[in-house]
Amino acid sequence: MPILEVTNVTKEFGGLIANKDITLSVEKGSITAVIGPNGAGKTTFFNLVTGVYQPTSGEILVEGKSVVGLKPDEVAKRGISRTFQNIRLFGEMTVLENVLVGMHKHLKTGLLGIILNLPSTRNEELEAEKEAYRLLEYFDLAPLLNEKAKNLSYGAQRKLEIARALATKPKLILLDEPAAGMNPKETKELTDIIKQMGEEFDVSILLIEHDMKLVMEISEQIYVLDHGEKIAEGTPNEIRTNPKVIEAYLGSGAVQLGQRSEASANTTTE
Amino acid sequence: ACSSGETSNSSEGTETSGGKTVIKIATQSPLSGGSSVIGDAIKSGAQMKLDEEKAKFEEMGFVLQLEPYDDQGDPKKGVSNANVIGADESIYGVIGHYNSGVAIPSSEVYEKYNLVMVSPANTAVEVTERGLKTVNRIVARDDLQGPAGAAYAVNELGAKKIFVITDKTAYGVGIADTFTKEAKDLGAEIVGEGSITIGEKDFNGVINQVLTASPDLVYFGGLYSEGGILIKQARDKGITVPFMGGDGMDSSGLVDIAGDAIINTFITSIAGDSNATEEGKKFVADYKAKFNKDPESFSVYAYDSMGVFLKGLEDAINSNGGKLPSREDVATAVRAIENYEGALTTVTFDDKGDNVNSKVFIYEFEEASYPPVQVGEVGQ
Amino acid sequence: MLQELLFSLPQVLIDGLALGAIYAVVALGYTMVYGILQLINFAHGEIFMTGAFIGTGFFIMLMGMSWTTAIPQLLLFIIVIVITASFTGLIGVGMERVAYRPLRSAPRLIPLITAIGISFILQDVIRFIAELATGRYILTGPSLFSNQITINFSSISSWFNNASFKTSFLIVLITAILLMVALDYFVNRTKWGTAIRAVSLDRETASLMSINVNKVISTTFFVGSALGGATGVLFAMQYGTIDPYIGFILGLKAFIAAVLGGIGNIRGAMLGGVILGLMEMFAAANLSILTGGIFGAEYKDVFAFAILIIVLIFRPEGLLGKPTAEKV
Amino acid sequence: MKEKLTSFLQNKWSQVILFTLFVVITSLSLYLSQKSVVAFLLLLASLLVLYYMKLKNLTKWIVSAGILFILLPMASSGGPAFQSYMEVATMVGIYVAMALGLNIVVGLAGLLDLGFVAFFAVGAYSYAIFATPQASNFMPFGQYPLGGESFWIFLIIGGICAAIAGVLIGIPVLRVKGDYLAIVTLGFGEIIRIVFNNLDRPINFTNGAMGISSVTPPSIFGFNLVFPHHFYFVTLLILAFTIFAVLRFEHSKLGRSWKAVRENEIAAQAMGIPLVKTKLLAFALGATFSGMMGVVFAAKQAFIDPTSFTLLESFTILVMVVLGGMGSVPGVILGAALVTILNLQVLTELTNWVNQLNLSGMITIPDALSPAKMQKLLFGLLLVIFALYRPIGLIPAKNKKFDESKLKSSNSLSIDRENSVAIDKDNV
Amino acid sequence: MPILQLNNIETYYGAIQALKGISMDVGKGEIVTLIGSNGAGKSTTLKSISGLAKVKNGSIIYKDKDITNRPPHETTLLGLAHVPEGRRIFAQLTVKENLQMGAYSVKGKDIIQERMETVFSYFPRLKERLNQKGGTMSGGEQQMLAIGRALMMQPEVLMLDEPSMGLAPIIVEQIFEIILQLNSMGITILLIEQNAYQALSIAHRGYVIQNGAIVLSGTGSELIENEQIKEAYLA
Ligand SMILES: Nc1ncnc2c1ncn2[C@@H]1O[C@H](COP(=O)(O)OP(=O)(O)OP(=O)(O)O)[C@@H](O)[C@H]1O
Ligand SMILES: Nc1ncnc2c1ncn2[C@@H]1O[C@H](COP(=O)(O)OP(=O)(O)OP(=O)(O)O)[C@@H](O)[C@H]1O
Ligand SMILES: CC(C)C[C@H](N)C(=O)O
Ligand SMILES: [Mg+2]
Ligand SMILES: [Mg+2]
Repeated sequence: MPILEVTNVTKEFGGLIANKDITLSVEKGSITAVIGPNGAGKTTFFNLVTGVYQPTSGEILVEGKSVVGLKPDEVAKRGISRTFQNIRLFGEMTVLENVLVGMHKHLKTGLLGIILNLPSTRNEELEAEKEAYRLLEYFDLAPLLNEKAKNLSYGAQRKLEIARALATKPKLILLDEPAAGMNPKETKELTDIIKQMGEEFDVSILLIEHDMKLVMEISEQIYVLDHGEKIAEGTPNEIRTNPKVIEAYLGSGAVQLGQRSEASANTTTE
Repeated sequence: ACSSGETSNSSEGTETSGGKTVIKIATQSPLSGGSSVIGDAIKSGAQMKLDEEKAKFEEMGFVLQLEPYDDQGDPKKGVSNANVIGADESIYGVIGHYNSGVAIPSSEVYEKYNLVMVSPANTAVEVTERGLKTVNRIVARDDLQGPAGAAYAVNELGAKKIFVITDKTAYGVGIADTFTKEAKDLGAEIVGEGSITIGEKDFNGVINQVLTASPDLVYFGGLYSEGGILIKQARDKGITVPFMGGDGMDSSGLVDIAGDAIINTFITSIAGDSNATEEGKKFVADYKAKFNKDPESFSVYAYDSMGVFLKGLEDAINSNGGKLPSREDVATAVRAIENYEGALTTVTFDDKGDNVNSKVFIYEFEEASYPPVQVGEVGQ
Repeated sequence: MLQELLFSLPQVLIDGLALGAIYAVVALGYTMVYGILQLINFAHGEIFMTGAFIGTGFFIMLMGMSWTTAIPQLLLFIIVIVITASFTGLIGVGMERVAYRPLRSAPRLIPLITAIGISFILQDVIRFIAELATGRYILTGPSLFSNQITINFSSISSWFNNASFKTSFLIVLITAILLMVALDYFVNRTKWGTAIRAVSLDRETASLMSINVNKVISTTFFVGSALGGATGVLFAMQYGTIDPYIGFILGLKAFIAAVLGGIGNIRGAMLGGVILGLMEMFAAANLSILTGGIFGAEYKDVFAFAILIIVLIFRPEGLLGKPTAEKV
Repeated sequence: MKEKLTSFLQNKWSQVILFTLFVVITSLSLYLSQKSVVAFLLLLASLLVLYYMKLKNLTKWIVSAGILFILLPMASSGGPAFQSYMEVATMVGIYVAMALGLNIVVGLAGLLDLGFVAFFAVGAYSYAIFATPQASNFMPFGQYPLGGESFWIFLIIGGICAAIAGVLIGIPVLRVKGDYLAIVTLGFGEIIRIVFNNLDRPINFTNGAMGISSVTPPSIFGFNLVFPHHFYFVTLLILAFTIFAVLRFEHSKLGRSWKAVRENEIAAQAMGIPLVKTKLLAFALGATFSGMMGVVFAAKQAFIDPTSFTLLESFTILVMVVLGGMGSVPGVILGAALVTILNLQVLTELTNWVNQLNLSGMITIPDALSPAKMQKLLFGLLLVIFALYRPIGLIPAKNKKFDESKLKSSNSLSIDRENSVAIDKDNV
Repeated sequence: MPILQLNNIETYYGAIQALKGISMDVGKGEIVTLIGSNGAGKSTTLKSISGLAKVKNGSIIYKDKDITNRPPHETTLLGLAHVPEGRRIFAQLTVKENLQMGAYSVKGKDIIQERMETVFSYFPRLKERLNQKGGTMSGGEQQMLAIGRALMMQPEVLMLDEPSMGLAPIIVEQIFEIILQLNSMGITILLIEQNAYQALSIAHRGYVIQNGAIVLSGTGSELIENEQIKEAYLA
């Protein structure tokens, strides 16, 4: 059974149809990518899956159970976690605390335990801290554990968001443009981390990314959206050569000057 | 730091000055905020009496000192001050407060410290009704004042339909209740009850209620600052029937605010006309000379309250063989006072601490000037 | 019951409108400052109060001079309101300079503290001045425009009672409307208005668009405070008596009006002010009739707050406010 | 020379010696010169000094407990000003606890609450109504007033009532955000006050504007607590509990979820934190401390009426929190103590002193400028100066520092990757 | 004769020194690119020029005028447009209003309309979404809007901070073409890019920043061939 199964999902904003009749699924343990031009509806799709928006119509199943109508925190409890295109860290909190927040739903302590500072609470807390630290080590962020998140460099912030999302121990993690703002070298490092992460944490990965090098290298399955609609799906090799995708999204790759007007005319019709 | 300059002798808990024992008397009244004019007047009246008696006590070996406190018209502040006052063992009495709402909780504290209080202005029934042995007042109570107003309104002014407005404060509600009760007993109908909010300036809402009810007298339980505006706005709306209020309206400010609209307004007050007696006239002249301003109606009551207290203190000292008495003794001596002749009042306390000779005066504003004309007087 | 309600309705509407107009213009000042700095300028009520005192002071002064008797009252009024507005406008600018600008990058609530501090200072300073000058601080100005006008509603239908008002009511209403229309034009139709909105959204980027951020903020404070001061004059004229503490409650009500309409929204502030004034007046006059005497006029603020809360629960961004769309 | 001095001051033992000296001198001078407010304030200030010293936290706690429970009452007990010191200290305690409660709501959860005093009122009324004959107006069974022993139960009941009020007020939180929330809470605060002011009709619950007087004093083992120093100890105990609890919250799962909601609601939700529940909990817990102190307040005053619960009061508590440093427990304690002492003692003493000078004719001040009337002005000025001088708060909030060495564990997920870029799967 | 010249700029954020003496120059009509890893100080350099960050030491000369520490609203009037990192769209303003803000200092409705049409010719998507709130646009759309907004000023020097971030490959191509086109119309370009390869391939010259200091400079093709750069940035 796929971890995520989306059937005929549509989302309208006023008159604008941001997602139209989208059907896709993510297999357990896979790395799947969603690509498409800017404004195609990729982030909107993530928002629908995570409960930030409710679909106008359609069904979203996580491990066979519907998550439509659930609030974001309830969706998170079903084992879905995400990062944000425009980074949303808890800026005033430290790096380690950010990860600890991710563990929130796994901490059992109640109010009384906290007030009385019961040994079980203290233990749980220490264990959580250790685990959070291990996550930071994994992302090379350990030395920064006591820094305020907002003081981190861009790349570090992106990694911290992933670490925080992993801290919720998700079954499926959604990454929205994890490599944006990174230089090619940093992107390469990240590519490796993501690739390895799936097995390490036993998590399926669904990602949005414009860096084709990264996408093509790690995805097993790719879905392409354009104008809210799914225009293609397949393996990297299938997508790379799909003329529809080339026209709408990839471009010729090695376009020379002078072809600009033609290319833009192609992509912006309709 | 502020008082550390004073010589102190902590082992006996009393302060001395030039070999003589210092006796302090506190005043508590609103020195800031909305009623600070009267609060000041209370302080000044008390101060004047104290200064006059200083020499006498000096001979007896005691130095009198005034400690004015600002209760801000706020119960919390009053209680907090009261604790400070109570704890200062060189303080032997309190003159105050202005607002019953402050006097009631503060006096609970004085009682703990056996510290006697003489009130120059508090009219709420509850002030002396709680059986506290340290609480006394020289003015009349609302259950005299309210009914006196009601009797005048119904009998003299012929009011059959009365509209009652309160400012929803302890004082305003208290006096309006006693008025209402008596007015009903006398056969008048209460055609409406309304309220206003302190600090606001637009009372048209309640005035519209009055318009609808078309009474033949409007009673307001509250203070002059709201009362003045209320009357003015009501007159603007064409309400010409008489207005009536209590001692809270007894202030020159009422006329300043209402202007000509004040005509045909009646107030009951527990404060008499200071100029009515020879002593009173002298008081007014002295007060003017000393403070360079006219006394308010309550100045003389503060003056007399201080007088009553000092009389009690003197009695207590005498019966203690010229030595410093205890606070309990002073409280007992004050309560025991009979027929003290002040500048305006004659004071004899009953067992609750109420002055059996207290009176309520009824005034009418026939023109836009203060003081109004006295049209009646009611004793117990 | 309905009969009584209708009977007083014309008068209630007129009184509510007068109060509402005042709330509305004060609310505008709140909304403008909030709109640009996201700052609840609690001192705005005190600016209003200062305006009332300056205006009354001028009236008293001018009325005392013999030559002014020759000038029509309306002209006098215009002179006073313009002078007062410029004064309070400058006070507003100074306030921003001293107490808010240094705190632009401070945590959001810190300016709230200086605002409260400034309120206290203004209250006491005005009280000093008034008390030193006149011996008391409850001031009653000369009565202007106090001709009574009665509208014969009862001739329309015997359901209604006649309603009356003073000429000053008309002046308040007309001035308020003029101020609101002018401001609405200023904010919605001029480039300044868009600049104000741009500055409020992102100061840094606005400055990259050649917008002089400090100037825009100062201007906003000037206009907002001038409006507040002008309303103070209107208030003093309409209600006659003022004291240094009128700003607090009225300012608060105006703030509530601004929120009701959708804070940061100019038209919302106007609408909120008028609605609040009408609601309050209606509640004060009719609550006890409606509830058979159980709840009296003393619950008018409860009524107003309850309506506000209900509105906010169903329209969290206020009546005219637009939901802030946040892209996730 | 200067360096030596600094290093001397940095040294732990020299700090301890200086501190002890300081405490001894101030206590002695307080004991000997009973009316010296300065000594009293300095002794209190020693707690602040203690906070900055290089000592173990536990040591600090024990020392400050010693100063507050033993030294301060002892040193001030010798003379006539004893009760007034205790009164001020009690009020400080009450406000500190309230400010700490509000700090949960505003500082940690980031919800601007302008009607916080309502919870204080709820606590105060819950005790006052039942500790006077007032309750017999509507309670068909039971005998009122309840005895002073009931006070202890009411500490809990008052807290619970306030918490319930907190939840009720918090429900609109579900919908309203930011400054809209501020106005909604302000509205609720005013509604509660107005209702208390008018609930003498149709059934007399609260005695309306007249207030409730002669509240039964608390008693313990038959001993009545009436004087400020009795309440001082009661307050101190509750305060100790409050501080303890608040500190626990701050660095627990709960505190983190509040902060996360404050920082970014959407991300917090994505981490599985339910917004509504988290916010309501902040309201309820914050209210609880306030409600408990309300009970103490009602008992201490022996009288309450709605004028003690005005909007201005809510503002004052907010000022304490913001001035002290939002989200910072030591900051809020300092802020609350400072504002309370300023209002109740320093400004009052200053006024009294100038008054005395005025009375004795040493100086003459025109009536309009009389010092009593200057209090608000001074307070306002101080607020502005403080805010401009320390916009981050007196003691700004600090994040918990984690000790890296304690967190490092042997079975680390990854190898030391300091120099290598790619992750080597085999090593994991 | 450079149009823009930086002499030993030092810039601090509080106590942190972000720039440790940056010297560089941009010739009129050039495309100059700044490359460097995260946190190197690229954005700070642009901020120092436009006046968003306060320069502590050093001077900035623009067209023979010393513009060091001039406030941004003045530098932009002089013809320096800065498209900040992370787009910084006015979220609550519509696309149209955003563009109008770009032409804030421009008088005349016609001129504004004319420039807007020019912008639309580069980014037709903006025309389609004229009345949509800037904040609800997709990331790429916002980037277009940010560049369009700066073009409304018709600047002499256009400073772009990571314009390709978050854009679809095809749009990235377009953006680079637009940059070239703008340049060919005489606009001087100062460009920050993570995608060093692409940036260097269109740039006349480039500077490499590391830890707040310039460590390398040269023509675009020189730098592309440089081994160090290949290793550090081109992966
Ligand atoms: N809350 C909203 N209200 C109105 N329109 C919206 C909203 N959110 C998104 N849109 C619109 O929906 C479309 C899809 O946006 P979305 O953010 O999903 O694009 P995207 O595929 O993530 O693009 P990018 O790669 O640029 O991030 C866009 O045209 C956008 O303007
Ligand atoms: N507002 C700020 N406050 C404090 N430090 C800052 C601030 N902005 C930037 N810094 C610091 O200054 C240094 C330079 O930052 P800058 O933003 O210029 O880097 P950059 O080269 O643009 O990096 P990136 O590629 O991530 O955009 C970094 O160490 C950063 O942490
Ligand atoms: C407030 C004043 C009018 C005093 C009033 N007699 C009282 O006892 O409260
Ligand atoms: Mg997106
Ligand atoms: Mg940058």
